[in-house]
Amino acid sequence: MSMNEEKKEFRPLIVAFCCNWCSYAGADLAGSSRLSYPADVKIIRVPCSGRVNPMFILRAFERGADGVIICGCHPGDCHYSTGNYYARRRMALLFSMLEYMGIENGRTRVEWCSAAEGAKFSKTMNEFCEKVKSLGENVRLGDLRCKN
Amino acid sequence: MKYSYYPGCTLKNKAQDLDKYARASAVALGFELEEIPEWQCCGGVYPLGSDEIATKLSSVRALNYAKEQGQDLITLCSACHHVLKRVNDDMKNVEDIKNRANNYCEFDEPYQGETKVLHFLEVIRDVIGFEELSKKVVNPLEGRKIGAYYGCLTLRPGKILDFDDPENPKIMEDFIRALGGEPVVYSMRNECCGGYTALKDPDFTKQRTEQIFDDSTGFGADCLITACPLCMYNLNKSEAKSKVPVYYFTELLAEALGVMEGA
Amino acid sequence: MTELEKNIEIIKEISGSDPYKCMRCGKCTASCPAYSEMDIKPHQFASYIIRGDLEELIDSKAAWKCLSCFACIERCPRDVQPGKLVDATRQIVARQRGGDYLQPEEVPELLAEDLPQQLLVSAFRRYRR
Amino acid sequence: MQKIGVFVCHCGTNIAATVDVKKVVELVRYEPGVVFADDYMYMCSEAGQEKIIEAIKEYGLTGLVICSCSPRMHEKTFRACAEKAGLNPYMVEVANIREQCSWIHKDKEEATKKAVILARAAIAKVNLNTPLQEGESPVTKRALVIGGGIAGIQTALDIADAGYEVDIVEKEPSIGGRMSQFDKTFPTLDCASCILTPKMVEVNQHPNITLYTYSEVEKVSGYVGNFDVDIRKKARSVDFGKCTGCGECQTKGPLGKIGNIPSEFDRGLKNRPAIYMPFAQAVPAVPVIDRENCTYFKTGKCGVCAKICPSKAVDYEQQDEIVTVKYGAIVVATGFDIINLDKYGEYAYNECPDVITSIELERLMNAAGPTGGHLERMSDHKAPKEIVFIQCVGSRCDDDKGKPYCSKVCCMYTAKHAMLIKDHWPDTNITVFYIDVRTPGKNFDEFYRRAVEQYHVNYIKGQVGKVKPQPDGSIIVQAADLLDGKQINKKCDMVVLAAAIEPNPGVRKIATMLTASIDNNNFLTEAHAKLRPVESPTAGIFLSGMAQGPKDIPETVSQAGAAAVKVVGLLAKDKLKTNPCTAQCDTLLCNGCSTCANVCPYGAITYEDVQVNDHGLRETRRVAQVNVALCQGCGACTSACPSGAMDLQGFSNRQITTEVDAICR
Repeated sequence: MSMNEEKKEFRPLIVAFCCNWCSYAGADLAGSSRLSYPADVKIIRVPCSGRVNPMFILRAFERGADGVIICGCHPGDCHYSTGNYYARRRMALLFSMLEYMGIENGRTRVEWCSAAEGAKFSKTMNEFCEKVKSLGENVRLGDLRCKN
Repeated sequence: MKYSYYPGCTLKNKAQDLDKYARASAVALGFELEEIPEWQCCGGVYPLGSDEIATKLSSVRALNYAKEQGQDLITLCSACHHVLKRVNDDMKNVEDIKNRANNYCEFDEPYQGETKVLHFLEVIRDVIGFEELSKKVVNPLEGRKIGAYYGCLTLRPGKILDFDDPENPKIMEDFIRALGGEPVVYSMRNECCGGYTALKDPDFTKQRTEQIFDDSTGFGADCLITACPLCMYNLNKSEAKSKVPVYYFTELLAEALGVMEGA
Repeated sequence: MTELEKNIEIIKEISGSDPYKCMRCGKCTASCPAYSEMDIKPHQFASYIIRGDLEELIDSKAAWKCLSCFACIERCPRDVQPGKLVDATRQIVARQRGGDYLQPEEVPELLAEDLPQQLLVSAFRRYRR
Repeated sequence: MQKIGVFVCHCGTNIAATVDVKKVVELVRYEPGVVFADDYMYMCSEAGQEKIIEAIKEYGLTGLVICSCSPRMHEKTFRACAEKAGLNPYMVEVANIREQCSWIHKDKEEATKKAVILARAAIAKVNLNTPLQEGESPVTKRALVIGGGIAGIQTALDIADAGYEVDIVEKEPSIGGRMSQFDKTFPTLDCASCILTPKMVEVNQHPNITLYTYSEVEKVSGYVGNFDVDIRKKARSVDFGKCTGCGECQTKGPLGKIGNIPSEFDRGLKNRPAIYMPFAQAVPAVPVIDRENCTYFKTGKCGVCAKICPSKAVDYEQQDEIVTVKYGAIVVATGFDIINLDKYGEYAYNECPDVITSIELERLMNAAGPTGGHLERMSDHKAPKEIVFIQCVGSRCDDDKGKPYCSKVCCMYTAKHAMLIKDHWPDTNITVFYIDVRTPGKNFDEFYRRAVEQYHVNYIKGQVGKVKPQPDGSIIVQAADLLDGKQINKKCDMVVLAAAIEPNPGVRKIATMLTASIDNNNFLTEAHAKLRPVESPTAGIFLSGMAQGPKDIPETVSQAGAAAVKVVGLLAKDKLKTNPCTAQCDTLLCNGCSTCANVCPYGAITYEDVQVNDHGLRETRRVAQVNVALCQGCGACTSACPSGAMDLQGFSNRQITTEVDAICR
């Protein structure tokens, strides 16, 4: 692919936080079932969706991420009983603040995905990539010093 | 309670009985049917092709009209009921059809399946209630063993029409019971009568209707009721030995409510 | 994607139904009230399409004998909804070939006195473009 | 600065076919901290591990990054390998370039690029890793088995025989489960109760087994080796110590033997009184009063059973009792039921009494069943002469009515039923409508062929469209013979439906209590589909029987044994190593606000007054303390902490932030 062509298509940078017990396992299942999703998604393993500190998400946007998705166990199925509930509430607040700051709601998402839902994981990632792609490059919270 | 009313082509012609007894009964039951002005024919069958738009527009216009009146939309004919409910479902849930139909129709605001489509029987079951209906019966149909003939269009596909359990319905049986009659349950009640093939394969529809009569009378039915003018036609044309009279459900309703004369 | 798969995509689009989901259980064919009239049975529609024998399907009379009673659609355990495949075949014939099954000229002699309008409208919808 | 070695695995062609491993090695070599990078065909193999150990020694590596399959697969392997070479096992990070890269991407350039980024993130993290020490926790040497069917019974017996104490909690009044309802078992036609009853008795008499019947698990807390479980013992209204199991109360009550409540055990084909034992061989042989249906409990009048009881065992005043017991391991053996057939009106199950399910047929053919083993129609008590079996009712469905999976046992039990009927009543005709006949298993296909060849059972390929009860009491089954191209209207006098199997509906609640994962069909998920099939991903929870997936009795028994071995393996240890990735409080930052303690699901956080030296300022402060024995490392406290004092070892704020940075670079 030449440089020119590369510029034509916008490829978003997406950070996915996946809990170790459900969604990371779901991602593994998507992999072993060969259910593809764009390479734009990069997964960070955390023990629980409740471990995802809002700081991490702000940091990702600051460093140029175009979308951030947090995946956890289904409500009621959290390996640690309640972590996903905290994540859900925390993220609802954070996302509305981010929207206020100009980061569209489409760039952030919380999704539940069990260890058995490889297909759902792949589908979610495909949809989320499409969405973020349609919103274009995220420029609103970029730290200008970190960009060329 | 006022409802928008979509009679459909057949009720204006060959199935006037279905229509007139419904209107008289509605008055007796305390609700009003306001016929939609300048309604257009629904087309009789729902176009299954997912890229069919034009053929769905007449239904969309009727649905939108009811929305503008802020009324639920009532139909009687099972074909209209089928088509209107399915087009309404498309307008609610199928993005492509919704967009294209709205682009074409240019309503003041886009129609998105807001109207609730009800079969006359659903109004009786869900709004009035069978218990209430039975209280209003003046000539109970005592001693009558009545088989409900559902046909296909009122019930299927069950997920979208949401009329009753498509394989084991009971709305018409409950209706018969409320009128004082005895419902006869038989397995052919939700099997097809042959439908429009009566035009080119009349022999085939005769086979079908014979099976329907054999089965229903075998269980003791002395008459059948239907909500469909086409079923009515095919059943009436039958040469079955077991043939019994067939009525529109509204006719028995008017009879039981004692409003036959005024209709 | 092969040429055949492309054609199948078109049918999938018209019908909104996926023939690959069929497991050949035959519940549609068991349910079909027009069984005796159909030269290609409902459950075979999926396999004809997958094999690419579209010509045979289009030339069959089965598509015109389907009653659109939706029994197969209601009962299909795989959500293939064979009735939709049958209708898609009918659409292809009506659209591409103009092979209408009913000509207006035929109508007067088929008319019966008490024939309901619903019948004529339905027949025109089903039999023609 | 760390000295990091990066090892990129080919995984045969699994990774190497889509990721240019050599390029990955080349590109990560100059990442900060990396002093060595190499690739190898199979990193997890002995030779691969040897390579790692050599490199650790030769280059004095202090951290490792393995670019390979999912850490859920081989993190343990590589940590052990590091330990062998004297490196702290928690100095290892795995970059998942197989499941999350090579297997899902097709474009080699793109996949290679992503693999490099994932490797960089792992390298950045390892730079901040610190050696962690595993702690120890004691093991309670007692196991809990939830469910007293054949799966639970076998698991409990195997654990008990190994010398450990085990409790069974069963929600019904008796153990025995589904198998106790069966007549015979395939493919050898053994009588089910003849092989099950002795096991039930053994359970009852085993010194190491305690039975909690008519009981339910109410609450579970704790973790592997140290679970605390609340068990609700529902009021039986019959005193265990006094009851002799004579059965007088059931037979001489107000309704005599008949009763007026549909018997659950006989699937509603027979009634039972409100005081009842589900079946004659019930264990324990102590009846219960079904309070919802008991006249005394409904109206305050009656009391006949109390008067009849010769040993004065009936006790209307009994209350539910909750006991709390400590366990080291828990086995879920909650079994199955068949699906509700309300959505399958076309088979006329609700309308016609002569359309029955296979479990009902089991009862009808059982000598102890409602008809004393005489096969008869429920409508007119005549013997059926023409019987139709319908397979896959609700199995293999992709609609919203049924289940997407094959229920696995129906093909075989239908062949069994057909043969048993032909054995007893040779003048019966039997037709089976099937979609596929699936008989993988030892002597299984032979068994099915015997039904066809010796017993002349008529197998027809084609799912039934509709079951039509007829005016004359017969039934017409409308189907198609797909192989012969014929529509068939088969007249018969009984229809048997092979209804799909589903996990016991109560299992979801139990899984939630245990935080054990469960799939879309409510089957419990295994820790690994192939290599850890009897373990839940949640440590200390094990799976046995149908709760994990459809299976027949021999498979259930083998799985029960396997689960028992895993439990025994756990209970045999005196101490368990605990996860060192626990929370830690920075006392200088903590302001003692209690937010963390409120979100901690394990009660692992307490507050203490400690002396701190904050840049020369000496004072006493109330700060959080983490009990590492209780902390499970979820990190809820870290995100809740308003002052940033809480951090999680192994997944620290800095580590995750640096991963974010590496990915976004």
